[in-house]
Amino acid sequence: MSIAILYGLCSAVLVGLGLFALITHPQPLRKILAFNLIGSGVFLLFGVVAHNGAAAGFGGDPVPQALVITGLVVAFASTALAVALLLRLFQETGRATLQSDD
Amino acid sequence: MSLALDALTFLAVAAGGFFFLAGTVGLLRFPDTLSRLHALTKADNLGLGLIVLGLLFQMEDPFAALKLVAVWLLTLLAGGAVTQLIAHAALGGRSAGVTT
Amino acid sequence: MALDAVLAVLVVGVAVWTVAARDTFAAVVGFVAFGLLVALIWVRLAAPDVALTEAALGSGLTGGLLLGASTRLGRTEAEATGELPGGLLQFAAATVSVLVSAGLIALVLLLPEPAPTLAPKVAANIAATGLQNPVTAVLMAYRAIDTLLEVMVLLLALVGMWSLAPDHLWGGAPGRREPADPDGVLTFVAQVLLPVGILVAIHIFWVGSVAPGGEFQGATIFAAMWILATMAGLANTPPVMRRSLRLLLIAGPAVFFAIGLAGFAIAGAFLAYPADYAKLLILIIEIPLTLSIATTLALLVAGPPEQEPQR
Amino acid sequence: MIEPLLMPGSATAGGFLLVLAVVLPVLGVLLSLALGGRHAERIALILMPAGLAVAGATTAAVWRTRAVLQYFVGGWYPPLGVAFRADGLSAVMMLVTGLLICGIGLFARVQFASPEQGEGRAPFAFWTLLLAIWGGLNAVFLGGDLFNLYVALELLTFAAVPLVSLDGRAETIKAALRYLLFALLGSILYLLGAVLFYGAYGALAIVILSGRVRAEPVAWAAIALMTAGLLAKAALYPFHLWLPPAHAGAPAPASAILSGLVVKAPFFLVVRLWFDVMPGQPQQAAAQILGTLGAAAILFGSVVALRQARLKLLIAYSTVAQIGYLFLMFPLAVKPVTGHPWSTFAWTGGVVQAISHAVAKAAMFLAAGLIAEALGHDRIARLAGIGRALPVTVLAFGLGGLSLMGLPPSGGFVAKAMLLSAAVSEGQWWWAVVVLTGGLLAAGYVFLVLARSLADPVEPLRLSATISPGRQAVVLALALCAVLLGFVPLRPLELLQIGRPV
Repeated sequence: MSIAILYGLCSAVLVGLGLFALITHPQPLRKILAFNLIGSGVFLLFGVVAHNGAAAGFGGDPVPQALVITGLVVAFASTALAVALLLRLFQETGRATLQSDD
Repeated sequence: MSLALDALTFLAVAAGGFFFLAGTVGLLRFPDTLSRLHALTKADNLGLGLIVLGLLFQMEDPFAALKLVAVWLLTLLAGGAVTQLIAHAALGGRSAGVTT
Repeated sequence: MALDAVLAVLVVGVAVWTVAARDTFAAVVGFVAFGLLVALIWVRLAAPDVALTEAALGSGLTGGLLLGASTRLGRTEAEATGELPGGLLQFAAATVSVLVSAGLIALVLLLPEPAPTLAPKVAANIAATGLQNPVTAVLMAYRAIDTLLEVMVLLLALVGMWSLAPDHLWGGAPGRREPADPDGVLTFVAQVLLPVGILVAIHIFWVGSVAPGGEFQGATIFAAMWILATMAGLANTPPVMRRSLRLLLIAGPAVFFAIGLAGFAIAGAFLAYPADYAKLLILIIEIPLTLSIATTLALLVAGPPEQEPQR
Repeated sequence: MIEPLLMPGSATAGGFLLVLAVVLPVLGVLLSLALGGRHAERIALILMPAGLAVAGATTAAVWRTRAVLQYFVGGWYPPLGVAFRADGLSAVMMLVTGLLICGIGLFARVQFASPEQGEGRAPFAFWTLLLAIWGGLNAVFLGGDLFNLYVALELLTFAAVPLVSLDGRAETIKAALRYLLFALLGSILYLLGAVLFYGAYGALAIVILSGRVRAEPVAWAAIALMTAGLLAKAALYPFHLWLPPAHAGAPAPASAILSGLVVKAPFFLVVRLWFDVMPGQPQQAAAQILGTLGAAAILFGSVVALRQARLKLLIAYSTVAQIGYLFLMFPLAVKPVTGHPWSTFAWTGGVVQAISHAVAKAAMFLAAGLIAEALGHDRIARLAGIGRALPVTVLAFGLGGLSLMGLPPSGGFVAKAMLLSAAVSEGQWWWAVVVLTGGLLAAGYVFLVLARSLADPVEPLRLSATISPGRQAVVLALALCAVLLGFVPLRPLELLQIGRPV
């Protein structure tokens, strides 16, 4: 088994794990955390693809690697906005839940 | 010459590993926060210091060696500061060498 | 290979722990550890640029952000565990997740051999960019439009976050004002670490054209230093309506656009660089871009305006 | 650097228009941020006609040359670089977007008027985000690269979510958070599909992929994951949960943009994926699933809309239903009995539905906003008398309603008639039943509102605000556009087929 396949398996497990957490955790903060786990899994798959594509003297295909950097920055922005919404919701209602109260 | 250096590296890294082990045991076994912190910082500072020392013998580039020492110093700073903050929190704001 | 197996097991183990932990704060701590381990994976996958970004941004700043949020939410998080879904939903979720994982595993095994790659094309054209780091070449030349739009995404996240402020606080400074404590430990750390951190940030940014590093990684470290300074009470965040702050935020993308549009005239296409000046132009873009990204990242951690504006 | 085999023709004349379409709004965002205060509004109002002109010029160029307009950013050719491409479909969507943004912008001038001094939070955010949405939409319509499209989608999400919570009430913040979580899940699934494509075929450019994609599991999985992610963003049943509170809670101009335009972007990308990336492998079974979800959305959304007590929620649920119609296009067009998918009635019908719903729904949300402003509430049970107080607004609401019901003359009629005739000619009569039932239900909720509005009030109506005729005129103009779309000829349109192999 090559290390690319090993980490490919790892990434598949992370996506599944994050998906499970996203569905089952009731707290929004845990959902945000779960989203970050899925994100890590998906980015790792980019890494695996990049590693498979090592050529021309590069240890990995630089294109997917660069895409991951863009993706990480976007994921951070998403997390920051979600956390800000969550904290504002908590300030307004004293609770941090997505359950509808109507 | 290189054999002697390798031996030195081996000794220092092994000793560093031992301190890490001891610190971890202390962290798990000691009864209260303060003594746990004590165990932890000793392990970190001494253990990491010895490992860095061991690795220094293998360095050919002095700039890289400098980076290694910097890593150790930064860890000392971070470890020390975090320990202070945790101790402060553990004592519930009473004095732990921190004035607030 | 043995190291990789241990690393993979560790990463999955820590991930399971962050999902299973009852306490949200503990889960977030787990996530930070997870991020650092994933950064190691990136090193193993021969992607040091990504490893730096993951460690600084994915684990560091994101972790800090989530830690702050979980502290603020405090007890309500524990109370919310009472809303755990029923067994049936849990079972269904587990089934879906296992199926997705299994499917992805199959797809990973099915990936073609030899893998298609753009590495040779990147290498063949890199001379025209004047850069030596291929990842930077992709980010700043081949796919510069992605990078430009991504910086806009960051800015929009900031505008969106600011728009959450209550009306009476608009114009105030983001986040809470931390009291200065001249004798505090944090102050001491900040004073020692700031110059070191800034040096490291400049170094990482500067080597980005030839070695792993670049504007995003450098900017993240800059942002971390700024956050440290505000945490220690050494500095306050600037009020959101301050003109100099606004200019700092847009400087990077504005210069990027300016040089990109100039490309129409001097290199025949939007975001194209004439070969002789490519490296210089990219550097001219990267310096303000790093500052803008750093400012945006730091303010994204600080949150919406929470301090009364000074009138 | 150049791949002549894959890229027929380099940057076409007029290709710079595509760059302008994306760059103008985005530069506007930067300027607004830098200058702040009242300038945000001015910049938006100045850029609106300019952007509309660019969209018009693009459409004209595509029509005149009968060919795809393309631009290689940075002079780098795919697969290394990123291309912008405008075919007939992109041009039409851009044009509609430009028109709507202008209309909504004119309408919003009163609601989001900048303060004389300093900077108001809501006006600053609204005008900046409006421009950002415009840039994001254009980037989606013109994107030729799956990852570039991901960034464009994110741009759109980050501009759209804060619009929902612009009034700062707790329930709208909750709606925004729920919207964001759905959208993020959608993005990450999309990205997962994109990396599978790259891993299997070594490219992200749609043009290149369409030549390399084969019928094999990795391609199916990638398309399935991306489609699922896009459905979450498009709020197709059963992913619709986030939409009603978000679209109903946002300020009226924001609701009009979100319901009219923003949910169309993920739909547009599903069309791109199914008809451009996978041209050789239409999956009839999978298309039936999409159609079934669409049918469920039509029936569920319409029934729930009938039971709403608040006008804006009713309109929001009707969006859930109308999104359903868009997806009827897939089972009817992916594998037609004769001809190409895009020469079918269903394909044109789906696109006309997207356009006419955008215009009609924008008019209806703006009308509802005016009604709510005048009355101080939007309870349907207490609308009596508003028909006399705001006749133009209620007329606009009714004209928009024609499109939802599918009655002539309206764009909705054209769209639904084409879907009906496609259902018959493809031998899939069950979709015809759904279209007709949906039309009846829509008639139910539109007449419900109209009947209440035109009823005589028990006590004299006291308006909490006066509504300027200008704003009512804008709403009526949009509604009339929806009516005008009813004069689109009932046949596959040539413009929509430009850029596709004949």
